[in-house]
Amino acid sequence: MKTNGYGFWIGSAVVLALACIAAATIKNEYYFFAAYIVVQFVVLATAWNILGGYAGYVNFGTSAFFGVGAYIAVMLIKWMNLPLGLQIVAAACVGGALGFAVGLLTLRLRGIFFSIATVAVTIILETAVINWRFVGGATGVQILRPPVMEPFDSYTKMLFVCAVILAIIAVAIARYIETSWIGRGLRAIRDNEEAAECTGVPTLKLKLAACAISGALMSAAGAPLAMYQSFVEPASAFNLTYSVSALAMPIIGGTSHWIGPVIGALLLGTVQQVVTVTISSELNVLVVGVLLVVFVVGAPQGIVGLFVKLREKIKGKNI
Amino acid sequence: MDLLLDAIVLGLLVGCFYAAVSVGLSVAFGLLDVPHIAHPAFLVLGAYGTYMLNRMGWDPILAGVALMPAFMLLGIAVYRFYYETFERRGSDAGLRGLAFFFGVVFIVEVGLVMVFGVDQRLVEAPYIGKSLAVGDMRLPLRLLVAFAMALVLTIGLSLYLSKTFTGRAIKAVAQDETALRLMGANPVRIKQWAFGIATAVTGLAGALLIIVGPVEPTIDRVYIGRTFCVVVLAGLGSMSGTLVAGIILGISESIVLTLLGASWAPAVSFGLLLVMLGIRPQGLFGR
Amino acid sequence: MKSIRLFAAWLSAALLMAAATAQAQGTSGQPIKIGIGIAQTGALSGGGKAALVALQLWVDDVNAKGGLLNRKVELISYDDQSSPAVTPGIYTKLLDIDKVDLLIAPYATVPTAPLMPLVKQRNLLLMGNFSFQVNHTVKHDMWFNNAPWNDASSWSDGFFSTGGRLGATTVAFLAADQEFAQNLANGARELSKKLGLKTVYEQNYPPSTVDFSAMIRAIRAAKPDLVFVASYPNDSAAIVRAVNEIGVGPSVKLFGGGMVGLQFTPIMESLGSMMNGIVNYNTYVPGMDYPGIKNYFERYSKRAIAAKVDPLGYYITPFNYAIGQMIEQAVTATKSLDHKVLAAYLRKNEMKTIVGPIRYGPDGEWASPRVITTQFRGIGDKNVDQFKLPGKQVILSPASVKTGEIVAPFEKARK
Amino acid sequence: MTEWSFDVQTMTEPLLKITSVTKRFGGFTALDGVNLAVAQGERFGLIGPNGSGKTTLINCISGALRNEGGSIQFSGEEVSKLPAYQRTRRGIARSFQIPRPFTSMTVLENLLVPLEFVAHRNSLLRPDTRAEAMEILQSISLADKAGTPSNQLSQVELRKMELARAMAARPRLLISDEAMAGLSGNEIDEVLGILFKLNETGITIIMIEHIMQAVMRFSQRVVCLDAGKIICEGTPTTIVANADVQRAYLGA
Repeated sequence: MKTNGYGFWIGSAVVLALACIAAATIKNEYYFFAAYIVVQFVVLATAWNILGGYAGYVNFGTSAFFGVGAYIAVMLIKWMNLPLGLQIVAAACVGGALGFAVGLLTLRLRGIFFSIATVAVTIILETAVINWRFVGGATGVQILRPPVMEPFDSYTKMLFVCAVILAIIAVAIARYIETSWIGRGLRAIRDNEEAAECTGVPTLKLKLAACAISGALMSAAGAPLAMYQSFVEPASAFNLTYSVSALAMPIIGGTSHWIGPVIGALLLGTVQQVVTVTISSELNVLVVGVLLVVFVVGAPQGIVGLFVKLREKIKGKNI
Repeated sequence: MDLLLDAIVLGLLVGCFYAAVSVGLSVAFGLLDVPHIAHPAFLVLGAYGTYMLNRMGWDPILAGVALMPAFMLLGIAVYRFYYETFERRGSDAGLRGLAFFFGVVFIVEVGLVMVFGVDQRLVEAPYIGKSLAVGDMRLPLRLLVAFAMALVLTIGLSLYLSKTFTGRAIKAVAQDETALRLMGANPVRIKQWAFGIATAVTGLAGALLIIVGPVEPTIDRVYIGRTFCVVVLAGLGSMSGTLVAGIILGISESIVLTLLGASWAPAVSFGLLLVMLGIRPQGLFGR
Repeated sequence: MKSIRLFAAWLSAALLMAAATAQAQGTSGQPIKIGIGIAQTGALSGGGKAALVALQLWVDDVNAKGGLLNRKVELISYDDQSSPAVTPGIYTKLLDIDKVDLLIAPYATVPTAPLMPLVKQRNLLLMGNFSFQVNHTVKHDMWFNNAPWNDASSWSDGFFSTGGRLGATTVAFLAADQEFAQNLANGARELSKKLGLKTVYEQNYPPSTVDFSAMIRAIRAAKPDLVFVASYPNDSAAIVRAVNEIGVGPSVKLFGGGMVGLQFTPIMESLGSMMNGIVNYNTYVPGMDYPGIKNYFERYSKRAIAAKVDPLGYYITPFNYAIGQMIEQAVTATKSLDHKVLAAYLRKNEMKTIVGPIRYGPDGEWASPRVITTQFRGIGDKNVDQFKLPGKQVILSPASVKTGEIVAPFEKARK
Repeated sequence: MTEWSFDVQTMTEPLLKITSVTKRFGGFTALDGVNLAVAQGERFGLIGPNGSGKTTLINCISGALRNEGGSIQFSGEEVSKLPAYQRTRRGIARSFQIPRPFTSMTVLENLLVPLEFVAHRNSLLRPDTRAEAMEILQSISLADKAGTPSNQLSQVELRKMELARAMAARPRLLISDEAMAGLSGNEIDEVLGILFKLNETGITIIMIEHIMQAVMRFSQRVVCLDAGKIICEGTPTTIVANADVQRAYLGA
């Protein structure tokens, strides 16, 4: 049953191995640049879903956490040139603390207030970074990449493998939460918070934990941006696009199962990458909007829900 | 001291403008509980409608008023659709409703870019570009017009909600839907009407948006935070609260700008919102 | 069963990433491909769209003449969405999949910056496109930026030298808290320090500012001689209006400097007479005569109107066309597509373009900057065609293209 | 199993002791100095007209609302400052007037929530909570619906599931908030039967009910609340005869 995790871990190991093999054999860097973005969205969508999908608290501030991650990395590079791994860990810690703090302030309230509060946090943090000259302020900051570490032959490939590892960690965490008592508690909160509390679920604690974990993963996903772009600037690091995508991907994929955000991110992320190099017009902004509306209206359980329905249909015919 | 007084007066004017662009949301979100994140996009839609009529020689305010019936219909259609697809199905209306309206935001933005291009648009009117001299102070006429319209809108809406039968029904539907149903009224129809009114008001507020400053298709994003800030600060669904909250936001931005520096203004006003959520989540005038 | 399904899910995920590697493409005998990622959506799309029209115009011109090295020229462009996160992917696609022969950088600084490590690492020639000091940290020797400025002060030099001649002693700064405006303002602050001006007012305002009345009022109260404004298009229009309503007071000799947007036709048209007297930076205004430029604008206008972009396009588009011309000149002269050879040629020779002759300095920026400082004069309302006339924007500096003298103070110039 | 075995000491004193509890909403006083004691193992009825404060009172007991004045002691411990989930863990369970199922879950999963968060929250080894949930469902003959999504249940099934969910939290005090509203005669009997059975296992039950017959049949002792105050207390027969109660129910 659900507790059987072998398939998942074998799958994860295979994905990681494939990523490494790809990095070793494929010369063409484009695929890594493009795939990095897609995998980064897997992390963001999975992180968003922990609070948004399981507990039903909509975070509009993915970009705040993401941007904080990127700027923590910038700070550490400028300050003492810490390596990428430590940047990610530090970003995760700060993101987690931020999630905890925002949660503490607003998670006691109805869900929509939390959403509005995350919008406010995004604006406040962006303003703070704009006013912080050490990390470049409004003009942004350019970063020189350190030489690439063995055994990689290009920095992008290293970032890609790094993102894949991060994605596996994120999905593993989400999967653990989903299948354990924590996930059940979060779902109870989403379905009916008062009833959850009265059946012994420590709602505030669980929400805080989910918010902190989700924030930590989002910030971790933002940390490698500094190296990926080798240039960070507040308007793009705190861009609303990240918030919208992180929300759209799980909804399109399906919020009830951990695979939903992964499918959503791989699908929407890949579509975005493909559209970027095929249709060069407003239409690529429209893709997200239209897909969002179509799925929300036509397939509320996302792609995962469609699959489940399909399976039930087939089963029904067999009987 | 002069500058401070000036800051307060201008903050008051801009604050009323903030209230005017938020009243529609105050009805849609505050009273009807619809997570109408596309409200600012509708605002921009109104601004572009005004721009079009203005090019044909219409006065922007008149154009805004002329847009109201069309926006009313748009609002009714949007609410009907929202109700059929989300509210009626029950669970998770919040999350999916939000996602839906987010989709609408993108569709409106892209639609505007395709029709009007990405450039900024302005309108022309006798009261734009002139100012009223009061002592040493000069008050831009366009802000005074916006100020007056904001008062008319909020007070009108507030009177409508408290004095007319339908208005009271709208307020009742916000408080106790089942009770209203028992009384023989159809809450869906009332909500639909209310959302229509909210959208019509938003259309007119869109005219104010383009009177006060230039508009481009994605300017709605700036107003997502601001309008929700005003509505929450006010206390959901309170019209007079919306006016006061708008003024508080306007004046605090203006004072911060004068005393601390403009670059911190957004952080201060949204910090205000966070603090408010932390200590008095029902808002200033909340139930 | 479950594990197999999970495995299958993961596998398909992995395959998606690695898919499509099999695609390969031949090159020889093909058209010369020039790749660019340029904003068609997002904040920079106004400029980006117009720039693309100009570049396409150049491609068509070249092909009408028989192409380059007897090969047709093909422009491959993608939308960078005004985002630095998108450009690295686009340019590696251009290089590794589309196998383009030459690269032109995206419009503006932000999307260009992430490309610098890439082109440096791969030793590629990159023709810059209105960016600012992106080569500052990377120091790539095959970077040639086509923008009439080099360092930060080159933008505001004309403004402050004019101010100095008018005997200014105090200055007020008003700048948007965004990338380009802050770069402009930084240069201006340096120059003002050099001139020994006293800063009496300084304000960085956030991008979402709705109304500028309070700031203009504060400036008026500070009674500066010069008011340097570094603003973005939306703000520029709002600031000009607020100035018109409130006035900046009789003390102000010069107002303007770095207002982005007062070069764009739709904004100029809608502001009309409100702009009179403002002294602002620009890149090109009618009256600057270079071989071929008149003919260029005639043809550009037709296409721009069809494409719903800036119908006059003075600010950006001739420079984009000029990028094409430089490529044309270098390729024709060296008969080569080798990036090193082309770069060497570009570094050594004077380029002849519709925006005049260009020479490059060692850092890949224009050796001698030519940002012009102009004053709006005699502008009427609701008239696009007036901006085609010389003399509506009088060039105050640099001396080589000067067309008139400053009218000061500001209030007087407005009449 | 130790958790709900009876404490000998508390047998003598009341399980729930409410002393001058007050609750205001703005200017409206919903509860005005309510005193109440419920003994261990008692079947206790709470009645009163609409808006008399019944639901407010049990919200204060279960922790959904915080009382402003007075104290609520459960099994000798002051609980009025504790969050709701802590009270549930101490043995106060409730059903809701309008059923609140966890709609995304099946009936069985609904029961797993209290089992995991209350009964086995400290177990390191995972006991078979599903088997335990099935047992509870069987005991109220809802086992055949175990796999049904809870949003597809009928009204009576929902009521029963709410009770089952409350039982899964292994309560010592079960508050049943109008669990029989909208049910038919047979269904009422069925639910009453479940409550009687529960009471026999030693669980104290507070029943809030509009259906007078049911309360009177079930309760050993009844309290009538009106306008936030207790107006009368006694056995079912004395309550029915009480003039104040009649006035509260029938009068203006």
